[in-house]
Amino acid sequence: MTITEANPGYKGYKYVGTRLIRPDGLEKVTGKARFAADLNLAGQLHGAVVRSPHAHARIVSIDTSRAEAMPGVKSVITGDDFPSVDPGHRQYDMCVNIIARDKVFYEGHAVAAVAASTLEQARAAAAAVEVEYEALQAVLTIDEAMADDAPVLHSHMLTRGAEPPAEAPSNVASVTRFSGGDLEAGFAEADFVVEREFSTKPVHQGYIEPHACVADTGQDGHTTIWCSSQGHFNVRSSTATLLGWENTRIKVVPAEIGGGFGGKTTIYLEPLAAALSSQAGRPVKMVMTRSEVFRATGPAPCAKIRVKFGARSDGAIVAADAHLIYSNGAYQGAGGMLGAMTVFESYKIPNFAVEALDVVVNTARSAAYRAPAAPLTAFATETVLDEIAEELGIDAMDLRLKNAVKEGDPSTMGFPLARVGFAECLEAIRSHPHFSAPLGPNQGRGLAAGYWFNIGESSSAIVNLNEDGTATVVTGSPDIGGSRASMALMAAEELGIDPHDIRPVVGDTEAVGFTDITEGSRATFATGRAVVEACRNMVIELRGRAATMMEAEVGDIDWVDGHAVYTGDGDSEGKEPLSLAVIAGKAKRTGGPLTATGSLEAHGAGPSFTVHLCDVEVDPETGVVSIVRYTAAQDAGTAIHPSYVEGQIQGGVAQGVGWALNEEYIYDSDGVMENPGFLDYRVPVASDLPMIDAVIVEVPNPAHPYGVRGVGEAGIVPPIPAVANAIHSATGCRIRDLPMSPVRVLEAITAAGARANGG
Amino acid sequence: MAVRVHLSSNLRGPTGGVAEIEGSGANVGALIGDLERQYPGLGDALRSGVSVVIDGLLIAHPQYYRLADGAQVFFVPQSAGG
Amino acid sequence: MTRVHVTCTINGDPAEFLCDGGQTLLDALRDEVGLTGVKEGCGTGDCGACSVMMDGRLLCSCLVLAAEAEGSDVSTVEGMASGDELHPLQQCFLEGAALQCGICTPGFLVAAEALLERNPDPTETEVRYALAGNLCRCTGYDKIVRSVMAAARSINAGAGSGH
Amino acid sequence: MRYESPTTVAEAVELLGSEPHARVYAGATDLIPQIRSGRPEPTVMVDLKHIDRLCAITSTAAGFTVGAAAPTADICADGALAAEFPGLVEASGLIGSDQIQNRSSWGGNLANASPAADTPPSLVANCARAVIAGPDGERTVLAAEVATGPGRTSLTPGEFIVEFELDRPPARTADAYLRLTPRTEMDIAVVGAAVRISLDAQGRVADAAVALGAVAPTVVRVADAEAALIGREPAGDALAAVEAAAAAAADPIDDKRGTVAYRRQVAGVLARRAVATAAERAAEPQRGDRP
Repeated sequence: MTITEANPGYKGYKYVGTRLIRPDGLEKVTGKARFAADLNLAGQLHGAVVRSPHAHARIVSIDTSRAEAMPGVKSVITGDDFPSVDPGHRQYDMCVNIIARDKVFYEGHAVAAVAASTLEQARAAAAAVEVEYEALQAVLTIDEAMADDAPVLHSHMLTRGAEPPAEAPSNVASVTRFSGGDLEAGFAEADFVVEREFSTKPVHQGYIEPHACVADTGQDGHTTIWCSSQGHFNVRSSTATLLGWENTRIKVVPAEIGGGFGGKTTIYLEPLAAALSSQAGRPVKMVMTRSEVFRATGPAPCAKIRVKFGARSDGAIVAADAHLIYSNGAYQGAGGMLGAMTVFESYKIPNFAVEALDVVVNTARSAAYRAPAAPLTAFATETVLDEIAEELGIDAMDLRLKNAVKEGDPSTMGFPLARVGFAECLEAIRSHPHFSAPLGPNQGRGLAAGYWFNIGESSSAIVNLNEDGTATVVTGSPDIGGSRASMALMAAEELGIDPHDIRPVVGDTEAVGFTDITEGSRATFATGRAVVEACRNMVIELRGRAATMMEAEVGDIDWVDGHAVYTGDGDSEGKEPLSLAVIAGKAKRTGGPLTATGSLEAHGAGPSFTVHLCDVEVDPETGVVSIVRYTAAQDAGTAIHPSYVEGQIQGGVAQGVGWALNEEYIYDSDGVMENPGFLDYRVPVASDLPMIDAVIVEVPNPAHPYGVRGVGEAGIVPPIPAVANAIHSATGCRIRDLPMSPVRVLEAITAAGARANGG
Repeated sequence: MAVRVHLSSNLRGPTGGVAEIEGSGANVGALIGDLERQYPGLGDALRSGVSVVIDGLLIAHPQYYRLADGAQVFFVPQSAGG
Repeated sequence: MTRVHVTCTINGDPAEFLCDGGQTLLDALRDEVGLTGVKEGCGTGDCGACSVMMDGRLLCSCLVLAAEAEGSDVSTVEGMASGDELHPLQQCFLEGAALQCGICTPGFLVAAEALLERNPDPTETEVRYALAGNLCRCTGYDKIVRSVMAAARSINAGAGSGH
Repeated sequence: MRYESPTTVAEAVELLGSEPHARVYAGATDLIPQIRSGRPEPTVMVDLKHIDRLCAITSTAAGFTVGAAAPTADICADGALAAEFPGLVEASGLIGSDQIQNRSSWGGNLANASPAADTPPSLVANCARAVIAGPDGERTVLAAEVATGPGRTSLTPGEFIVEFELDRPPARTADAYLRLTPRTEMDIAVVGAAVRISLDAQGRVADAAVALGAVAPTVVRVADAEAALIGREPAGDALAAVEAAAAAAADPIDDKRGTVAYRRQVAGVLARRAVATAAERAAEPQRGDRP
């Protein structure tokens, strides 16, 4: 189902908006696609990582002699094999996260690595590396981190943004404050004020492909790394930083990526593999086990959130105050900052204040996860809005429509919003049959909205025309959700040739210009713009070649539907339209190969709004929640490939539902993760979900030639509050702590029953 | 170029809480230099981790972005994504 | 270390490989035979990415010792298409956009094929439960389930017209 | 590590007795992950799945004999078994995914001695017997006597379960199994409840077995629930009594999968529901026709 705003250009598109079979699909359904762990090089060694059994400890000594003497072992490295890094360095956290130096900060923290002829030998040698630790008290929760007598993880950590400036180190990495209007006056104006607290647990991105790479250092020191990442240029620079190498000493070749969701925007193994390969003079392959993925790679931050809203009896939100504390794991992170930027962003609130803290604890360093921080702030805001609607007797949809931000309204950060499609998404849900469908016994319905700002950043593209009239489009964006298909469609639209005649590929760091990470829902927006620019440059070239062939002036040649068309006033004899294929076939005779580039820093990423509607059924005796119906409307700007827009929405919903109901990191009292596997870290399985009706709303982004807004992230924002509001609708219970597992839901139902009986 | 500068509320320390100020510069880098002269400390605050929004366009790395006379420049924290 | 010599049939062809006694069928298929379409997502039988058929049974190859394959008939995603012609499931996955990153796709295809052999006309619920052993983190399963049902229809229509 | 696939029980006994670190290899759905996670590797894996007796499902006049290594997928596909023991077959169908079902077995599920295993409560409720082979020959014990604690069994070194014997149930008898998991599939029971009910001609409970899983180190028979049912209609107060008795009999722990309070409360709920389902099934007309 697609709802399109009146947009004169849209209907004119020939290829944009069609459901092309993805160009990389055939390899993926036949098992031929090469993911990172699928590459094997001749003479390759296997690496294994020595990981800390302690959540917090000082490394007293590391003795690698026994490991080095073991059969098959070619290289053993520790933090001492890498250049020292200053805490003030921009990438300090990443560097010491990849291999610990003086201290370990979480169970699973890498302290050494081994390369040996076989994986079994490498693992055996890793087990033989003797590390002496002085165990320190582990700080596992936000409350523990902020206690007055809390052990300080990082002696250099002074709270950024503190007023007055912090003088003593603490576990609070930063403070962010936003405000607008007059909070006190706003609350004074309110007829109803509600204040609530929320808490969540760390969750993992849960990509099915574990991190993997192969590094091969040649005799000249030049190193090639094949790996799965969301950004191979970032892998190159990060690896170089850690090793103290020049960037250009490394080439990174992107393998197919088996899911990332933000978790593969940072790196873990590549510098270790490069260092081992450099020492051993052999290629080194490293693949994480699932347990390593859970214990040592990026969970999303967890948070404690307190929000206070004031509303007038007519439903206008007049004041809001939020206090957010995000735990980012062992190093500073941006959870709180991003939470502060999203908590009130969906609604026009004249008087507001946000204070957000980012704290560190002895758990794995958090990484980005799809709309980082926003699902948690939405959990708070959207469930409290539901309560306000209930209290004031206003329909939850009407309350949101009344307060929804629109073009020109000030963002939390002050600037006026460009054209956004929030109201359109709300209306799309209101007019959907789901909105008024009857509910069965023990069922409830929840509504929630979400917002994500999306980013632009740098992208590069190259278009090469082949002599048969087909095109190769090379970009630097790893394809994490079908972006090659959308690149082919945009290029086809620009060049006027069939998208099947376009082969989109992801180039390595030496084959295409610098391109930032595929993150922030930016690939189709920013890299798409680079492709469009490259194609437009190609069309200029094609017109010139056609002018040569027609003996005409280039200004008299237009590009129409894949053909150079003479439009001049002169004699049109011998100036019949020339197809791209004909021009490409004669390229040698008209000036040489046809190639064009597009490189840009993409400004104007447009935010994506989304509104979800969820029906649940709750077993009142066991607390088990079943998702029985789900509809999600999201503003895609323009859907270049509707199937993959729907896929992004549906995937976001599934992840959000998992986060809402059952996903959580469980630690024992020493900070050891108790559920580092897919059996007890419960991502939703097929039978846990219904069909997810994805409604694409299209309010074009003026900053993109086809109106694209990124769609990758916003979909994960509303599910948690949508589920929470649906559980309330079914049971009367408000649950404000994640996950809303059967245990927690039954506790709430039982407590409510006791209150009812007692009263 | 004389422009109107809007600071997101987390960036107003050096201005003593003032949200809207005047500045000038041919591009955003020059503007930041001018603002630093007016409000010591503000330059540092605006040089890292900060994006601007001009005419509705979010610009992540704005140093050389050219300013038109009378432009409205909003300094905001840099966003990220997953 | 003495390696075990295994003789079996893989995707219809006679095959031989050497493996260690403790090596799993997953590792042997990937590292000894070169069938890297079989993926490891967890190594504990919880994600289904390594699904293969062995003697007519759908298995997680990470939970099977390679030595056990002696004399058996193994099939993987690499054997699904016949020549140039994709299996209807593969075709429907492509047309239905049932894959995003694609790492889970081989396991889903093999498991779905096993399902349709057992139950040629499954309901949505039957598809969801039959594929519950295969994790997908990208798609929310919607398009996978639809594509499996579309493939069932396509196969049944083909069977009807052919006879 | 060596892999052996004997074809007779005697050969398997011989192989298991030949080396101290020999291990039984059946479905291996727990064994292989354990080895991968660093547990010591056995020196020899003795695959029992090539022994016909261990994989056979046989119906006799007296009842059923089910090989200890018969895949639960085969058990679920056996219509005759499902007709007589619907609950036990349901429990068998809940272990992991279809992929796991092609490997998992009653023998493995019981000998693994996980308190949360799905089939042991139903085996206990149906008074299944386990035939065990070992260096001293074969012996037969109640399935209830095999697991003695988490990961511990009464099997002595070199012994393994060959098959299970189930007596054909009397008339108007049926069983049921319910379990609670946060996910619909691919999960470990937080609580499991198996019930077998025999009704008399008047629809009152003549015999009852109520067994709980995942709420104690081993399967718990809830004698008070059984007593509360005998002689009464399986409804109303009797069901309430079952719920209370099951909750009281549960002796669970707090762990990553659930809390003590939750497991107690839900043990009662599931026991009550399982009694209702088993009784409904027992009252089905076709079950009254039996001799």
